[in-house]
Amino acid sequence: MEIDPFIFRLSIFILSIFVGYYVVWSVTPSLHTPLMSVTNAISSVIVVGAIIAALASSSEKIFETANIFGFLAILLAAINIFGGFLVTQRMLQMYKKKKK
Amino acid sequence: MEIDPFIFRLSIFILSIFVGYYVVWSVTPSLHTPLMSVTNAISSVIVVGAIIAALASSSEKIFETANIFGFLAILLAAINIFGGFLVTQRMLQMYKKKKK
Amino acid sequence: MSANLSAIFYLISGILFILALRGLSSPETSRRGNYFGIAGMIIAITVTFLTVGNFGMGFIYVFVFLLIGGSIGAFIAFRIPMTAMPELVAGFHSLVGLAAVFVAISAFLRPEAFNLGTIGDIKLASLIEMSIGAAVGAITFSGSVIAFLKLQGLMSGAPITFKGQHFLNLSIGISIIVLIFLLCKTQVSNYFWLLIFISFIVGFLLIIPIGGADMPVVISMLNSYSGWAAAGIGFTLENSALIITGALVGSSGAILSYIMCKGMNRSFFNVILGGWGATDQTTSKSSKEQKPVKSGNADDAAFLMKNASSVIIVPGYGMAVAQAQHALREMVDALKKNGVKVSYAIHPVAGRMPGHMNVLLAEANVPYDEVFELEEVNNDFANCDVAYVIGANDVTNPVAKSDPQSPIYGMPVLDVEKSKSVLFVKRSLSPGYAGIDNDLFYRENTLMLFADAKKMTEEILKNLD
Amino acid sequence: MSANLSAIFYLISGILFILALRGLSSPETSRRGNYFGIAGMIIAITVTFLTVGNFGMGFIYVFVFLLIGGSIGAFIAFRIPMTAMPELVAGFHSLVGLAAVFVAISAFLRPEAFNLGTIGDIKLASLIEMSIGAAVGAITFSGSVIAFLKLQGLMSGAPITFKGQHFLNLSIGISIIVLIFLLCKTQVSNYFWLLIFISFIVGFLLIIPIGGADMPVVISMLNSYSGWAAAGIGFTLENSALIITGALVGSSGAILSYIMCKGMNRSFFNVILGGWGATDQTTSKSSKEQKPVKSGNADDAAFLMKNASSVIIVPGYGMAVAQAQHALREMVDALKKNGVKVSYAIHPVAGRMPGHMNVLLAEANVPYDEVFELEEVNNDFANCDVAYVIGANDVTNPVAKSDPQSPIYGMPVLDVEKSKSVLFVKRSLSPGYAGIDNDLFYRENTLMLFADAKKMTEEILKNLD
Ligand SMILES: NC(=O)c1ccc[n+]([C@@H]2O[C@H](COP(=O)([O-])OP(=O)(O)OC[C@H]3O[C@@H](n4cnc5c(N)ncnc54)[C@H](OP(=O)(O)O)[C@@H]3O)[C@@H](O)[C@H]2O)c1
Ligand SMILES: NC(=O)c1ccc[n+]([C@@H]2O[C@H](COP(=O)([O-])OP(=O)(O)OC[C@H]3O[C@@H](n4cnc5c(N)ncnc54)[C@H](OP(=O)(O)O)[C@@H]3O)[C@@H](O)[C@H]2O)c1
Repeated sequence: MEIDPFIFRLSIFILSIFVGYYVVWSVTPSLHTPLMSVTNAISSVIVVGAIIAALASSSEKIFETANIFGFLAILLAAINIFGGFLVTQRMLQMYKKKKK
Repeated sequence: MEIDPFIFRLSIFILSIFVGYYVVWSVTPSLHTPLMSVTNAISSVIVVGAIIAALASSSEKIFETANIFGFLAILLAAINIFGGFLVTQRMLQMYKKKKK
Repeated sequence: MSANLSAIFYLISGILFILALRGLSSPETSRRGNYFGIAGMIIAITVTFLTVGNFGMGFIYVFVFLLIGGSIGAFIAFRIPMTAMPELVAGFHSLVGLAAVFVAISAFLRPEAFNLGTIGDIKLASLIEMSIGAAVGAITFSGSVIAFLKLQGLMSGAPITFKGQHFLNLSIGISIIVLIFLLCKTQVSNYFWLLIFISFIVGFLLIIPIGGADMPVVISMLNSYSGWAAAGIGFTLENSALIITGALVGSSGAILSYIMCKGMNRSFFNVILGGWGATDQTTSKSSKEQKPVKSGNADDAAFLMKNASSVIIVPGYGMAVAQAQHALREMVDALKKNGVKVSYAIHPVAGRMPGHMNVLLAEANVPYDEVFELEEVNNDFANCDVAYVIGANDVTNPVAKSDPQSPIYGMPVLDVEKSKSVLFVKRSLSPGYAGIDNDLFYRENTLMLFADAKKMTEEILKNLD
Repeated sequence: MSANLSAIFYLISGILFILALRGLSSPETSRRGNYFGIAGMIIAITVTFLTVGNFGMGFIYVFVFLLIGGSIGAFIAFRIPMTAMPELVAGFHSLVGLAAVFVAISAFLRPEAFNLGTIGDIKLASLIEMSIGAAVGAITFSGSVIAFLKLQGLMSGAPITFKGQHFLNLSIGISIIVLIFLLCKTQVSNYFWLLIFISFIVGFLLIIPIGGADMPVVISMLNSYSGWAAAGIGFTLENSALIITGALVGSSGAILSYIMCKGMNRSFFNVILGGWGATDQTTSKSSKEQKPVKSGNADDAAFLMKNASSVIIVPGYGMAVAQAQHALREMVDALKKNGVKVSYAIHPVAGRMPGHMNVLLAEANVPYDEVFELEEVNNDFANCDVAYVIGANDVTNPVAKSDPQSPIYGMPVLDVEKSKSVLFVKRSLSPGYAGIDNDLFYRENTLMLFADAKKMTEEILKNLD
């Protein structure tokens, strides 16, 4: 009677699409540019895979081909993570209310 | 490295709360009464548990105590399911646009 | 049916339930939404049959019970008058609650059938989920029964309070937790029965101190509870359809309670701790009656409205009580034939339940695009000749805008006083739900029409021809 | 770290990402939202370290690479001018795409590390997910690079079309599917490399026929793709943070593309199949120039606005090109000191990217509660003395309301012509993005101010003192 974890992941995926749909539609239009940059940043959680790839060692050598691709992916993802969050922060910092 | 299915169910539960939050806020106020009756109807999916309870037979006898509770639960849930969906339908049928 | 396949179908059924609620975002899509809900339910039931796979006598009995219950439900659904929706919802809730209790009991008595272990050796997590499900279900049941009785008038709507109430509730609450703990430790079934029994009493005690008019908030709250109970049992049964639905229903009830409290300008705890509404209704009557009031009859009203170029109708709880919606529609039709522009203005908490007025107007065949919400219509009163306020009171009370001391201060209200003249149809000068006098009754441009809402509207109609 | 614990943390990190996007529903909550996002990322990375549990040399290298990448990212983030946001987003997308490809390659080369089987015997499902992730990632990469080059002006913005283009794309599409099929059947690695190579080419071929001005739609679309690629890899890695994020990003990109197409009144396919925009910009110029046009100078404009009681500013793409936002804010400050009521009106697709104008105005310290969206402000033009249209064109074009033949017919526009006088700051009579002549230039109540937006605004400012 065990259920395949894939089905659970599918459920999570589908429910997340619903959440994404609603969450994005509720973003105010004046923040659509920060939305683009922050989705950019969060989609770089792919760094998780990159770290696994970089640290996977079947042998003693650290820099096998698979690892090198992992390290390169870490580099790219890191640019995105830092760049994405920081540029978003910079933009959001600029949105100010009228001083009264 | 197997993940406990409970964690997946927890994920499903939490994501569903997000979905519920957004979906309910997007219901138009003029349909709040049908919303109450339809949530009534769908919360009767608990009938699923009632059916399992009713049909569970460790022995030959159909009507053991556990089964009886199952059958009673089926009865109650069925009132709710039919009653809830039909009264919702009846209400929704009444919402009409201006004839032009 | 394999566990994987049925899991997929339960997921589909959960998604169909989401789509059912999503449909309610507009009247056009709402009917399709309801069909999604029905489809989801059919899938869930069918899959359960196929998974259990026991097609003997028991199967036939299940069908019989489904049919009996279904017939009762269908009968109720077709016979219930639209004005009785709050009672109906309360009644149905009590059934869901009881069903949850019964399922929990079966699972406790026959854990093997649910894969939860064996009697006396039920998995800890399952036992906790099961007890919570049973307790919340029992509270939902007895609470809803009291709500139902209060709404039906079978029990006094007055809040029943006594000394030490909060202390009693607190100690019972603690005893429930202790019982669950003992049950998990010893697996002795008597603790389980005691738990259910005490939970029934809690539901009872929680609701009796709350005034009859506050019942809608209570019902939504119970709705929310029943959702969380269903989710709890969903974890026990490892069923995603139940988990998803539980979360949906739980959120829905919570949000509706929030909307109501917000619309009434009261905090949730103020409602739940009880004693408002019904008591005050009698207190504030005495001192005011001396102020001069202009009162008129159906003839005056008909004259005013016939010669108006635009009229806004403001229905309230009194319209529901008098069942005046059909008469009202006919009156509006007659006015329109006379070339008068008519629209309806609905306050978010007009009536006694969210969307109450909308359902009644829809029942009387009022097209929903003539019915406007507060924000859409509130600026139009300034350009309108007559506001016809039928059985509404609190939702027009300008004290909410002017007097910071008033209990409804800050609640949004309909600016009927801005229209050239205001007609108030009600039976007396007595206040509404909030128990506060309405200054508008004594204004220059107000004409009171003291009568039952339905009778008065019918008479006006006669005078219009 | 146990698999269960890390699964819970990945879930938390996914939820934090949801809250990050949720924060963007208002400027007040948006900064907190961004912190949620950062927290989610920190959790995901930390958990991954603890799960892998390899704290040797490799760990230090990982840190070094993270730091190098982070420094580059931070440097870019601080140096980039706000007007270059579209390019920046395109550039960052290309990196996500490439990272996805690299991860897929590693997983293919060392499947054991990811629990996917062994080389030459990778689980079928994983192989499919991996190939899809790699292919979509590669398309995202090369597509974003082209988009970046077109936006930067390093490559001609003109759509590059040739015969048989659609046929070529179709056959490549089919060959990708065939390759994935062969790969799954034989597990021969050359198919995998070929797949990635061809996908790079597809991204290239898909984007070159699209005009430079259509790039924002393309970027959003690629954003959506990169989300689905991330989700695909999330399935491979059995990681819920990635699955949740992928779904969020996928929806976000799709919705933004939809909003843009809707705002431009074009279908998504019309954009993707290419060749609009950039070409037409030159065609429709010729015949019109003979009509009489009233043109003025900074002095006239200053006089008009100083004596107005209310002014609405309508910024457009030209403001971004001229970087006129700071000058504009100063001009508005001067007007306010003169007692003029000023507000900003933003069309949903003003500029070249959703929210483009809002970011620029925010950069110039314009408070966001002085900035209004189309629906909020459109009725105010009728009561306004001067509409100051700075570098905007299409978003004011009344042909969208009057001429069913026009390509922008039906697109909502700002009713600037209803104000007493309209000032148009632009360098010539040439049309905007949509390539359609704007009738407003020739109207009685329009004054054209032919100049660069920034220079003109600065001159007006001088004349105001
Ligand atoms: N909608 C919700 O969800 C909800 C939930 C809970 C509480 N509430 C509360 O309910 C109130 C609703 O406001 P409301 O303006 O609709 O109602 P209201 O303020 O309660 O006033 C109803 C009025 O109708 C009159 N009435 C009763 N029966 C009548 C009949 N047969 N014919 C003519 N008039 C009749 C009553 O005056 P007479 O006795 O003089 O006739 C009463 O003043 C608000 O205070 C709101 O906070 C609403
Ligand atoms: N926002 C989005 O998401 C998005 C995405 C894709 C496409 N679009 C499209 O972009 C258009 C946006 O409308 P819009 O009104 O903002 O822009 P527009 O219609 O493209 O017009 C911009 C105007 O600015 C003028 N301009 C350019 N540089 C200037 C400078 N340095 N100083 C002064 N004026 C200058 C140009 O006229 P001169 O050459 O005569 O100076 C041009 O007519 C819409 O058609 C929309 O559909 C928007």
